[in-house]
Amino acid sequence: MILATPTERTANTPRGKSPLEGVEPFLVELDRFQGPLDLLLHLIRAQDIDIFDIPIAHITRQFQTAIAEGLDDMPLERAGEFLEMAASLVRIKAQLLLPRPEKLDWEEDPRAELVRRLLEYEHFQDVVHVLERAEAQRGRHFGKGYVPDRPAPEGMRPELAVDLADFLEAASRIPEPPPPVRVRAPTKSVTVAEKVSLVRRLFEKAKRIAFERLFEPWGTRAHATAAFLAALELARQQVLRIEQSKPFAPIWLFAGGWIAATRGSGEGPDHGADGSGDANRAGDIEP
Amino acid sequence: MKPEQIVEATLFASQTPLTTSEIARADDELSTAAVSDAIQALREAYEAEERAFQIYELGDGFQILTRPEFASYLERFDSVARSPYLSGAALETLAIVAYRQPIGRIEIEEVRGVGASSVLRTLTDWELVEVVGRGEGLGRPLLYGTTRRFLEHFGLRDLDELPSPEELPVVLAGLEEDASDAEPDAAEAPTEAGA
Amino acid sequence: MKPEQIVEATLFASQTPLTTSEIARADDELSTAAVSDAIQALREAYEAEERAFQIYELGDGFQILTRPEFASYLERFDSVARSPYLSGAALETLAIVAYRQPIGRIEIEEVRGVGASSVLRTLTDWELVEVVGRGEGLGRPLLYGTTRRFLEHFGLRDLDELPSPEELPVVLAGLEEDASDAEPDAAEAPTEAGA
Repeated sequence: MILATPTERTANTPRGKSPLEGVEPFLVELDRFQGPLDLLLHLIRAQDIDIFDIPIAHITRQFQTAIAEGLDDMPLERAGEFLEMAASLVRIKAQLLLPRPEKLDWEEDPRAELVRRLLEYEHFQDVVHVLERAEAQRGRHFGKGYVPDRPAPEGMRPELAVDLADFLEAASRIPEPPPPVRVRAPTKSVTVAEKVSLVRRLFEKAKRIAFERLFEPWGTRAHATAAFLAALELARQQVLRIEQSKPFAPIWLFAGGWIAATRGSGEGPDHGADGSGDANRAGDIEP
Repeated sequence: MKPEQIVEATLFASQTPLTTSEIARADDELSTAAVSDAIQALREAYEAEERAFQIYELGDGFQILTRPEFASYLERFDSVARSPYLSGAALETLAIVAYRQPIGRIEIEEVRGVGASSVLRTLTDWELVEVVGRGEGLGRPLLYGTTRRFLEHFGLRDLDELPSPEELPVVLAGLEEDASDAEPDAAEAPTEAGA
Repeated sequence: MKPEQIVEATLFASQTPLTTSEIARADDELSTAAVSDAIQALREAYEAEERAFQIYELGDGFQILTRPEFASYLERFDSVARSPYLSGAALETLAIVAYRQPIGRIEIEEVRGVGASSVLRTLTDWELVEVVGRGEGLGRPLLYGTTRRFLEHFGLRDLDELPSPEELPVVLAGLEEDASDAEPDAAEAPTEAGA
């Protein structure tokens, strides 16, 4: 709430004596304002100040007084926003004190940028009024309150109206990954069982898995060890077979054990009896 | 069944706006043109019969809503859901996004003079704004735009219904007059279908 | 306002069935007897005008519902018409998961700069992403990956079929060309059929 006395309303009077001297300072509830621009605009409009000729020294003082009370209770970020504005007001004030030509181009006026921002902000306040009004009018209309649930017929699920082009378009908006900054928490134990279940889940989606995928995202030795033990255990159980074409080449895990593979049939997906697996890359999961 | 009846049943059973092509899927024989005709016929019938509701156009869809003059009666009921009102910060941000889209967070913050990340997150979660692309420059900032839900929330058919910056003073002057009249303007927002 | 209109608006907008005395609270001048009369009058009007809805008595309350004979249209409508679409936020999140899986919520939020929990819930509901494990660190965050259904929906055999980030622009340009090619074809189709 701003308490404006008649004296304050004459803020735009000729210089010499500050209109605020000996007068109660402005009492402003900062919570009411969206931010520093809102407050500043309020101070200017409430006193009928010509926005193209803002008495900066005067307004700066009022602004500082207005925020002084509330700063302590404000979250840090919000306080920073008000302080930043206070600082730029002081900077403008200082610039105005520098010697300058009698007739100043508007462009060169230190206040120009602030005025531009204030006018722009005020423009959007007008838009806010339009939106508020539209929202209030829309709020006077009520939709159907109750609509019975009609579960979709069994087995029929509505199709998502999204195609591959939409997806790829979205993918192209994703920024490149930042350079990896690996800050790892102190190693936390990981169990072989967790890696076993990870392998089983991945096999639901792919016929082969790049081994490093089982531990690389976590980047710790414990995960690599657990993944290795899990792979060995699952190979023993004939759930998968491990292949590496030559030393240091990527290690691949294929769904289905050797028995399934050599039989060319069985529980697991069929990869062909040749066992190379590279012939059929369908369903791979690579790093 | 007459097309009007099928369209009416479909609109009646939905709590969100439906496009003509969505409605047309209720029956194989229903074309979108037939749906449009049916909506027009229903609108005239509701008008003639003085129904308490009407078909309104929101975004690119249609929805049956009560007429605004019944709001005061309905507000007395707990069992009638009120549409939520947005905060000042949300409205300010939406105003900027609506007029400057596509726009990045930094530009929004420059206009508002305050941070916008948390309000953008809220607006995105409510599907009032969405990411529509990425800008040039450092970090390829996300660019935001308004959604279909935005139009629905404000009872708009499309963004063109918002006044242009030049029209704004005229519209605002009109709003003040309306407010002093205190007489609810029946036919304004949302747009009556076919109007 | 006529009593029938007030009763109609109230029944339409209420989320629960209302008794005559509850409806009467809408207006100080409305008696329960007047409400009963209005309900009767509305029923007859809906019958005469062949509206697709009617007022039904449920327990001791009243509610407007679509007539049962339209159930088959509505069922059909539900199964095909709700063509739900994913928001830009959801698609982006899906893309991040697809290309960087397994990935935690925090990492997704770091890439997008906005919260991802509600979007991840949507994607999980659609069975496009699922939890595939737990990461290291505080609270052992859930890690997400894409599902088999994700591959099916986008007609992919496996994740390798996704273009690499470098190939993306080329692939997208190709898709756009396809789309513009498709239009003249569609326009020609009727002529062919007539020939």
